[in-house]
Amino acid sequence: MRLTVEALSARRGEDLIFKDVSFTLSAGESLILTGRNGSGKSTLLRAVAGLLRPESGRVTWESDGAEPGTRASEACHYLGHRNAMKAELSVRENLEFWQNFVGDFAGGRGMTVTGAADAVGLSGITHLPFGYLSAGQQRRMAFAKLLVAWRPVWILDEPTAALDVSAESVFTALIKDHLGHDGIVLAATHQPLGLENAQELKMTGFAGVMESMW
Amino acid sequence: MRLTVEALSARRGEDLIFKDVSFTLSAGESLILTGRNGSGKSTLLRAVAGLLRPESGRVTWESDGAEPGTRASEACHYLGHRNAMKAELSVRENLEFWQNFVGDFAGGRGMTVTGAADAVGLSGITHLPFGYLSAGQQRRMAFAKLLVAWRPVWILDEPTAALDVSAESVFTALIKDHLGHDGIVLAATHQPLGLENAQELKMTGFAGVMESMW
Amino acid sequence: MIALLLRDLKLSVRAGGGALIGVLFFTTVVAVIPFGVGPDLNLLSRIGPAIVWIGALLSALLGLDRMFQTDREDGSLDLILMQEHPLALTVLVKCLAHWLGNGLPLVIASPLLGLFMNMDEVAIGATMLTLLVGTPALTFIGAVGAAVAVALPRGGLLVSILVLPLAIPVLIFGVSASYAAVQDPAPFMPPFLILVAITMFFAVLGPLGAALALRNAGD
Amino acid sequence: MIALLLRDLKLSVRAGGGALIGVLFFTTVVAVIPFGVGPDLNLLSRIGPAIVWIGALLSALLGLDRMFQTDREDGSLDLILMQEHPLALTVLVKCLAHWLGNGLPLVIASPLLGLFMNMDEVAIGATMLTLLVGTPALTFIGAVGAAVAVALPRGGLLVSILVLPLAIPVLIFGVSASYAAVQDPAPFMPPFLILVAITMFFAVLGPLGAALALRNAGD
Amino acid sequence: MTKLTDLANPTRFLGLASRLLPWMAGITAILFAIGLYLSFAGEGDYQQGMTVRIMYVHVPAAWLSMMCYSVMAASAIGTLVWRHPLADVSHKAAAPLGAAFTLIALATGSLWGKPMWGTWWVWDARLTSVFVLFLMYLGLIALNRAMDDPGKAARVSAVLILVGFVNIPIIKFSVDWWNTLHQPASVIRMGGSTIDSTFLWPLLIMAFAFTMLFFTLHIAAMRNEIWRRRVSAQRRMAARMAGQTSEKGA
Amino acid sequence: MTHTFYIAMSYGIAALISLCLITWVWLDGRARAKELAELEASGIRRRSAPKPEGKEA
Ligand code: HEM
Ligand SMILES: Nc1ncnc2c1ncn2[C@@H]1O[C@H](COP(=O)(O)OP(=O)(O)OP(=O)(O)O)[C@@H](O)[C@H]1O
Ligand SMILES: Nc1ncnc2c1ncn2[C@@H]1O[C@H](COP(=O)(O)OP(=O)(O)OP(=O)(O)O)[C@@H](O)[C@H]1O
Ligand SMILES: [Mg+2]
Ligand SMILES: [Mg+2]
Repeated sequence: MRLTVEALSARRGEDLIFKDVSFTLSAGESLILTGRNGSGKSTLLRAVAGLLRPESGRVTWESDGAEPGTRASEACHYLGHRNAMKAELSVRENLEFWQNFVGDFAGGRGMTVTGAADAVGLSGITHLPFGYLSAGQQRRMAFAKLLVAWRPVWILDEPTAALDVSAESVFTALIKDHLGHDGIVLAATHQPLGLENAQELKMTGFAGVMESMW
Repeated sequence: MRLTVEALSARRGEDLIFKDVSFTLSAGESLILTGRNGSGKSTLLRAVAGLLRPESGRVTWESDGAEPGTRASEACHYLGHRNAMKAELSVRENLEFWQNFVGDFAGGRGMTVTGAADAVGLSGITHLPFGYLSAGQQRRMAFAKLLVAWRPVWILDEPTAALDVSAESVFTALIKDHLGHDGIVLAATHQPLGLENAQELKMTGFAGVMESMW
Repeated sequence: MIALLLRDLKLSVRAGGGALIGVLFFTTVVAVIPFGVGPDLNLLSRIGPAIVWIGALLSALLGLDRMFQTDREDGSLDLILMQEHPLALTVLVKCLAHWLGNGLPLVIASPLLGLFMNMDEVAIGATMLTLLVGTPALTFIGAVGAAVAVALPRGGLLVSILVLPLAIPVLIFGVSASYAAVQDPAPFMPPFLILVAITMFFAVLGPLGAALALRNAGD
Repeated sequence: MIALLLRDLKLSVRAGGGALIGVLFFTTVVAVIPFGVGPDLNLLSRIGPAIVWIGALLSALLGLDRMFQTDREDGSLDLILMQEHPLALTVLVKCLAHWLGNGLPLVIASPLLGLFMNMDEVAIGATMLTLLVGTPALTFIGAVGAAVAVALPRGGLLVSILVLPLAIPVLIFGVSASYAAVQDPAPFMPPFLILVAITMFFAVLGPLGAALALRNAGD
Repeated sequence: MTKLTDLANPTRFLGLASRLLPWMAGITAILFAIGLYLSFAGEGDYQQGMTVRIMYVHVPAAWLSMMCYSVMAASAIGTLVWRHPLADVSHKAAAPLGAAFTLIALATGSLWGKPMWGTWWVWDARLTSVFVLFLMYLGLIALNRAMDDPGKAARVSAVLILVGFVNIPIIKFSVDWWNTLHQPASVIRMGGSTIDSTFLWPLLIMAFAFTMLFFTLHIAAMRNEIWRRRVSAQRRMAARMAGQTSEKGA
Repeated sequence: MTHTFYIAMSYGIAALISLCLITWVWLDGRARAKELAELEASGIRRRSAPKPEGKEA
């Protein structure tokens, strides 16, 4: 099981945000992106998740069981700045939808909805519409999405934003647990997540203008 | 100059979130709300800002120059979880709009747009559409809104969410500066803001169902 | 207030709404009609005013329901509510901006569409005049609906039920005034004056109602 | 996939009120026409199918441009794009949900409106049948527009204009099939079959085009 | 011999364009001179009178309006499949040209319609589908303006161009599929041209002249667009460099 | 109206639109060329462009 990123560069508007980023993550490994606001952490994560067309380079996923043609993004869970939940639907409806729609990846099993809500410490309020929850509760429920369907790679963009201190440690435990089960974690964060052995990549932002093209 | 909150209670759905909260803040004083996710910090802030009709109690604003009928909310700046900026407009357009629409409150002067952007450390990108900024840059620009028009009271809901470390200290300095100029700050936060002499109020969430009403 | 007007105008021009787009949409809608009805020029000119009015109603409705929704979603509404400006005035300004961005261009484009529909000069003039007077009423009515929609977490449905019935009288008097201008026995003035009255009525009631709904919407 | 279908249906019932607003608008449009045409029952029944079709077209367009926009705003679209389901299939399912929520109610309401327009049974039946077959094509065409709108930072209506032209053939054949059913010399089948063919054509092209646009819109 | 891949390099394209443009402009001018002379020298049609002369501008403009769209569709494929920047530039530059030629076809068509059919405009299939084409050009221009990431704008408009391509066969065959007032094809059709050669020659030369005009303008507009992008890239670069030095200085 | 009128109008409109188009393309090109020249003069140039001395960068 290996996520390989080779010579990735990406652009925003006409600016190159980063250039020639390469790394490899195997089962149980994690990489933390740090850097100032606007240094391109989210951009890199989106490029790895296949949501942003990179300017050059590629992202590949290899694993024993996987068919050769699998896009890397299919092996990934992505938790972005936005929660990807519908304010009009109840938390349970939201989680059930993602559970069914995303489905488990070969080689693992997701939790039940109740179990996942429990794991993030909010088992009592799955009947409320998602829009009624507080900012931190929404973030926690968005994280619960990662638990209901199994994916080897978690791509997390500031997972602990808006969380209280106890929830932060719950999240760290969940992430460690995922790593312990041969998961891979790629996270951008401003607050230390408290992972041991995590590699770190410091983003610096702006890597040039694409002027040579013209 | 005094912001007085008397016996405030507020409800979400049919649950009372807090009951009989009272405090008084005079010029230069600050109050920090802490508490777990969903404990009612945002609810209290919205009630004080006049955005949520409280179940009981009231919020008043007194000051030498102010006319007697002034609603407390008119003396307040509110920075909520959402940034109140339009993704389609450039940062400058956004800030200029709030500067003109909100206007200065009697007794103070706001900064220029350029000055405010500079103060939050992002003077170079006011021409970009707000939607293009990174999460942290957006939050910073939302904070710059507080600077372009003067208000004695700042109501801040997790102002430092998504910020990098250097920006956090910039924010703390700005808040201290506001307090130093006889401002009042009421903030909810999970990360210590580093203010000396700040009062602290710990929210606990759920204060009972409105049974007595029936 | 002028800042708000300008901002909303800018947004409606930028956000793909606004002048050119609304008009293009309106044009396309009107262009589609002859396909349905067939190239019978006489018939076209007879149903012309009704079609132009329906096109205008549709274009006016597009996006109207989201008048406050976008402001709420990004948090701007909170700040707008906190200011000392009377809220009804703020709503009035927002309505004005919406009408300037979406309604007025339709009024200006209507003569061209009248030509497409083979209408004569009097009918075109009358339709344009009634549109000028009537479309603001649609905006004001829509504003109430939009404000209510903001208050209800799942309110969309209710709003349309609330708003469309109110819009029907506007449509009816607008269309009948346009027809009265060309058809001999019917006098133009009575329906036209009623239309003016409706618009003035809603110019007051709309912002007040919307402001009331917004104040009570708070969460 | 079924999960997606159910979710979108739920959302359209709960939030925007797809079903009812479309039907209400449709009714309004149809209710206004008699004003233009006057109480000439013959003429009414003659233009009936055309008017019902136009009303359906306009109602189908309401809200179609935001088909992917809401998913993008809350981040759901990102996750949808990442899955292994072929994207075109996902779009197809979303179209289906949209049609069930917005198109089907129109089809069901059309007989009532046919009665308003004084149409006879055959005409009503034919119109309903053509609507049933033709409205999905409108949804598929709209999906392309909606997908492109997602890419626009300032998206929106612009797109409906780009795709509305493509809807014109649907309208033409829908209306002409409805007429052919009642007018003697013209055979019903050829235009009806063309309509079927158009729908099937767009059922393929629409989702493929939309998927292509979504993949390329990424930011 | 220059290969296609060389051509596709912007710098090389600019070099080629600057060498070709004077020649093409000259040829266009000559062709227009001959064409205009022939079209006024010839006599009128027995049926349509002198107004047949309108044909010499109407028909070439109408053809061009469709050909321009086809060029854009080909470039759109280039954008989506090979992701080549020159393809982006090509369809962006062509849209205003297409709009202009379509406008000419519409205007001359109506001016011909008034004396021939007695009305400026009817909503028949041919006229409407051309009108739709005009709207699509306008929409594509607006789309390109509405987006500020040129790469994304190009990909998105490429998708729309390809989807909108269904309109081209509709325009071409509308006169055959629906019976309309408009003339059926008589020059370009299966089984040879049915038009009299006194009209055919001026028409063909005018068509050739219009085509050359289109290509000249297209290449010039592409060159302008490349320059525009070069300027904006260099400006950005300069702004960033200035920002970096001031940051270091502070 | 005479046929000559329609013919004149057709040729006139076609000429007008074509001329507008040609002037627009031409003026646009001149403006861009000027901008490029200005940038060049202020010492900003493409990294991949040849140096003034003719040496490859
Ligand atoms: C605004 C109105 C009109 C529009 C939009 C229009 C459009 C077109 C188009 C797109 C073509 C090219 C068709 C092809 O290549 O198959 C064309 C060709 C032609 N048009 Fe028109 N037309 C209009 C009015 C007229 C009128 C009034 C006449 C004459 C009575 C006319 C006569 C012709 C002729 C003779 C051809 C050449 C057909 C051929 O040889 O292929 N058009 N027109
Ligand atoms: N169209 C554009 N033109 C120029 N710059 C852009 C454009 N769009 C985005 N950017 C810039 O690209 C960068 C993207 O940053 P990104 O969102 O990846 O930052 P981040 O590291 O995630 O920051 P944060 O910690 O604030 O989330 C920002 O500096 C932003 O201003
Ligand atoms: N309609 C409702 N019915 C019941 N409970 C509700 C309703 N709406 C909101 N709530 C609850 O009210 C509380 C509101 O919390 P609030 O947003 O004030 O929390 P917070 O302290 O700001 O939390 P955070 O730190 O996560 O921002 C939450 O627990 C939420 O679940
Ligand atoms: Mg980020
Ligand atoms: Mg909160």
